[in-house]
Amino acid sequence: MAGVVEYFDELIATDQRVEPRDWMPDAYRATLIRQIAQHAHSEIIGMQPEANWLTRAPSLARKAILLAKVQDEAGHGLYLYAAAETLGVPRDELVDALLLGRHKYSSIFNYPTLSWADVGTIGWLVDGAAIVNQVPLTRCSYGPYARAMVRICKEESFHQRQGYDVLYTLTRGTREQRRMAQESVDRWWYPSLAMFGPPDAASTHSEQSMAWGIKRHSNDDLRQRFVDLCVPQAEVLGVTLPDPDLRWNDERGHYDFTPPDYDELMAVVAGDGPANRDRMRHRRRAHDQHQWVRDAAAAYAEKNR
Amino acid sequence: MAGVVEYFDELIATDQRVEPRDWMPDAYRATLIRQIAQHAHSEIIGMQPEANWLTRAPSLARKAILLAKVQDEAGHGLYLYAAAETLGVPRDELVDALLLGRHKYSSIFNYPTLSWADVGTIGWLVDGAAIVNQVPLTRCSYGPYARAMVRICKEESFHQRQGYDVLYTLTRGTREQRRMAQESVDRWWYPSLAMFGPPDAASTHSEQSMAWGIKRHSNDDLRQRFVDLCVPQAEVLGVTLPDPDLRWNDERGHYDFTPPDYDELMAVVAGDGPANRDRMRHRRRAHDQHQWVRDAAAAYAEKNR
Amino acid sequence: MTALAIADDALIAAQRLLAWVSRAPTMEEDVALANIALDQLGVARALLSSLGDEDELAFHREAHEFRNCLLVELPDDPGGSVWGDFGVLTAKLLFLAAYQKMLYDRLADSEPGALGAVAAKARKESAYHLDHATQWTLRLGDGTAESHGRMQDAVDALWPYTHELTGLIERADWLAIVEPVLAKATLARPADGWQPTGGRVGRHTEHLSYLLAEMQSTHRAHPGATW
Amino acid sequence: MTALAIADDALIAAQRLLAWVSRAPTMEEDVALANIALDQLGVARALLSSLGDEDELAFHREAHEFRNCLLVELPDDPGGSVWGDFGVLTAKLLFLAAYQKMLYDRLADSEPGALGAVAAKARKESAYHLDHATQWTLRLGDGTAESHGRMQDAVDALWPYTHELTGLIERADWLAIVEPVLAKATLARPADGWQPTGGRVGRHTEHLSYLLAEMQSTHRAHPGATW
Repeated sequence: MAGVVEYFDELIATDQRVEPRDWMPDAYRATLIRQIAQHAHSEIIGMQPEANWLTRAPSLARKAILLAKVQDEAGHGLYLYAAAETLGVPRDELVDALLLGRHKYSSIFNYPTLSWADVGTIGWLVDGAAIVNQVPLTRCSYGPYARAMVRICKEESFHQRQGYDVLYTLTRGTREQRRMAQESVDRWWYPSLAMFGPPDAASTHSEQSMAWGIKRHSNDDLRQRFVDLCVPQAEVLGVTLPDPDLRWNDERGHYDFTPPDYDELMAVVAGDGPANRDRMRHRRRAHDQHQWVRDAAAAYAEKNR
Repeated sequence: MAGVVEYFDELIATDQRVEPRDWMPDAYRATLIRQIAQHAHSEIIGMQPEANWLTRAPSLARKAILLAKVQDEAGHGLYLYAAAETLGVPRDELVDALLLGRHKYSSIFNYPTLSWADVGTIGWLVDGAAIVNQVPLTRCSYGPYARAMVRICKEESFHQRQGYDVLYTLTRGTREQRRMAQESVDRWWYPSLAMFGPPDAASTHSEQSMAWGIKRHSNDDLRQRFVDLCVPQAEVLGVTLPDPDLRWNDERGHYDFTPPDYDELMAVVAGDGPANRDRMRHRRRAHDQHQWVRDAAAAYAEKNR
Repeated sequence: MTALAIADDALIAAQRLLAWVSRAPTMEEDVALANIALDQLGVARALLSSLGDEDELAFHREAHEFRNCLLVELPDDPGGSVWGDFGVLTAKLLFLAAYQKMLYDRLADSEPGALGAVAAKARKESAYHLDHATQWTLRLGDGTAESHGRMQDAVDALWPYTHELTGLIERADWLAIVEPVLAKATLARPADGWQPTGGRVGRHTEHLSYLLAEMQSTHRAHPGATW
Repeated sequence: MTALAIADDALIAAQRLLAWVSRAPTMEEDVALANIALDQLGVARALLSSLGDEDELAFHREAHEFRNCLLVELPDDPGGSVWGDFGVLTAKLLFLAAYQKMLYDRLADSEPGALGAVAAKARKESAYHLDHATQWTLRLGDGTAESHGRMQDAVDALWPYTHELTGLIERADWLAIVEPVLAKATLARPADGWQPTGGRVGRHTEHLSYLLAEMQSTHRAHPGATW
């Protein structure tokens, strides 16, 4: 036993990858399961806000791009559940934990998509924030998760450019398209900042995750990195980020900005965002009303073994 | 018994009204029940094709007019079921006969409404044909039916003018509105002619109904009357009735016209019109899925007697 | 509380209600719901006409320009089918009519001009709507076990959205109408928790834009046409 | 059989299919249905582009200008909800894919130019769609009693609309693909009776205009805009 513990510690200390066959501390395993599952759930729930505009995309080209993107999200969910399964929990159990409300998913998906511009803004800001959060995870100490993140980050970065392109087209469009783009950015800016979680001072779990090489940067550091990336992009787009106190701080070498309303974040996490109930009802309905289909597939497979 | 039979014969012979309290032959009663119920069913099923445009009416004024019209149809259904009930059959039984397919309704409602112009055309042609069919029924020998028809014909004639007005506005509108009006009239003309039933030579039931003062004119006479009414109206509207052989016959003092395709009529009556299945599924669903509501109302009424 | 918000409440409520016509639990209810929809449509038209061209306002605004409360835009079936749940319909109508009745009473007594005149007529109509919804709430709440459960589910699901029904109206006054109805119907009065808002500033649910896409489709397909 | 009809079949089929994404019975099926929808959309775009401006054709025609067969426009749920019945989806896809596969095979071999090139690519995709639909038909038809019943209902309800799937294709050839699948799935092959048509001449069901109102809403709300 001593050997495996030392081997694990050695892997962590030398920034190598822990693999499914390796011994790992129970808390490390539990932390990873929680985090990977939450990430998988987010991909699956995250299909909904964008799928909301699939039937109404304003051009066939954009419809195809959006469809491929939502499909990628389902694919990411599948990789991530597979990564979580390497830790010994079957997907069904994880899905049940989501449906029963025992697991969370990213709170950003509890905001509604109210215009076509939201498809652009989600790509630009939400996928942008996800990438900032996730790129460090490509070096996560758990091998299967790190490898899944390499592929996912590549695709997310593609989605982010597509979203930016949607907004870019809108901001060069008619007066009403420009209004739509700005109004969308106004709604999504603070929820996107909130994607990095509570401020470091209030963040639980972080220290141990850092030590284990699961987390690499603090919430506030990542949030700052995101703001610094967005400001020049917003300038090129020609949209105003809805923060009157957003300005360059020469001393810090970063932009100063107003942090998101963490009380709002906590309310959304707790279930009281604008769309929590809709998202969960949708997911449960997709699952529940197709029990007969899954039963049929199982019965057929059984007959034809 | 001889007295009541003579009284009945006397009423018929002198064109007076038979009332619910009066003795009447079983066949007279059965014929009336069938006819009044079919008429009631037609009002109820007839809500569907027009209700199909309620959510999409192109102006609020037209939306309100259409809504009031569809409401009137429900009202007509209720009067007519009440008239049928005076003959001793409760409404529930009649409704069941409709839902189980034992009773028919007017085949005209088995055609779909494919454009807003159909709301106009149904008013003009379908309600127009209904009025030609029904005005003689205001003198029907059965009192409750005759009185219901007085009220219904008054409202139908109002609906007919509204439909004509919808088309009149379209034919004075944009090129696309004019096309829409013409295309709609093209689709509804022959089905409207078919509303008068099979040609006299092939019509069953007619002779006895005539003798009893239930029916006053032959199918072909009424059809001719309808055509004679429509032709000048179509000219004012500026739509072409889709019959190359339609022309004035000086000798007959009527318009010659191509009769409808009675094979098609028979197919639609038999269940194979474009929308028979949709109409019946809609009606059954409205009924079946609200059983719980009717049960609740009954249970509450029972508790609060 | 602007005239536009009052008009939009009525317009969107009418649009949801009229989707029931030909689908109601009884034929009498087809007539009644058409009637209530006509009343709502009448208020919407009168107020929109006082603000501009009624059709321009109804058919050429985007979702973010509508000022209706969220309650009226919610589907009667959460699955988005036109085949709604009659319990949801009833609970929405009860909550809305109680609010509209009080609002119109107040406006009829205080507002000169178009708004006051519309309200004076509409208060009577709302009293009928409230009575109709009350009767159904009692029947469903105190009917069968199934209807009780369905009605309670509807009340629970919609309750959060009633917090937006304020403005000129005090919630306490609204509760004074609604709570006794729920009690008499043997329904539990839900706890106050989540209080979604946004309708009055044009921040709606995802449902409104679908409703508008359908409602506006014929009008918009024919730019510049007269109907 | 015009290129426009082929394009419209694919476009309307894609529009129905993509409404399933995020609602499928399994996550794998979300991926698969998105894939099939993307294939259909790809064919539609390639053909519409060969006929004119793809967006002009997709977003500015009225229902009567569409030439798709009735089968593809039918809702996956007869109640009009976006929450469809998976049996209906499966039967529609089986019937359509069998037809499209044969059609594309034939066009790939006979047509020069855009149509032939599109068909050469699409025949492989259709083969996959057909296989996918076949697998589900077997699972549902020969799965549980419930799934068998639902699948049979779907097959029965849709069968009349398959008579319109002709033109370049002989029905006997289509039957030669479909009948063995039904048989293997223990499903009864419905009798041929009612044979609704009209799609190819623009005479559709009442369902198409609703589908188009939604599909075209964003595009039409912004005349002259670029996306």
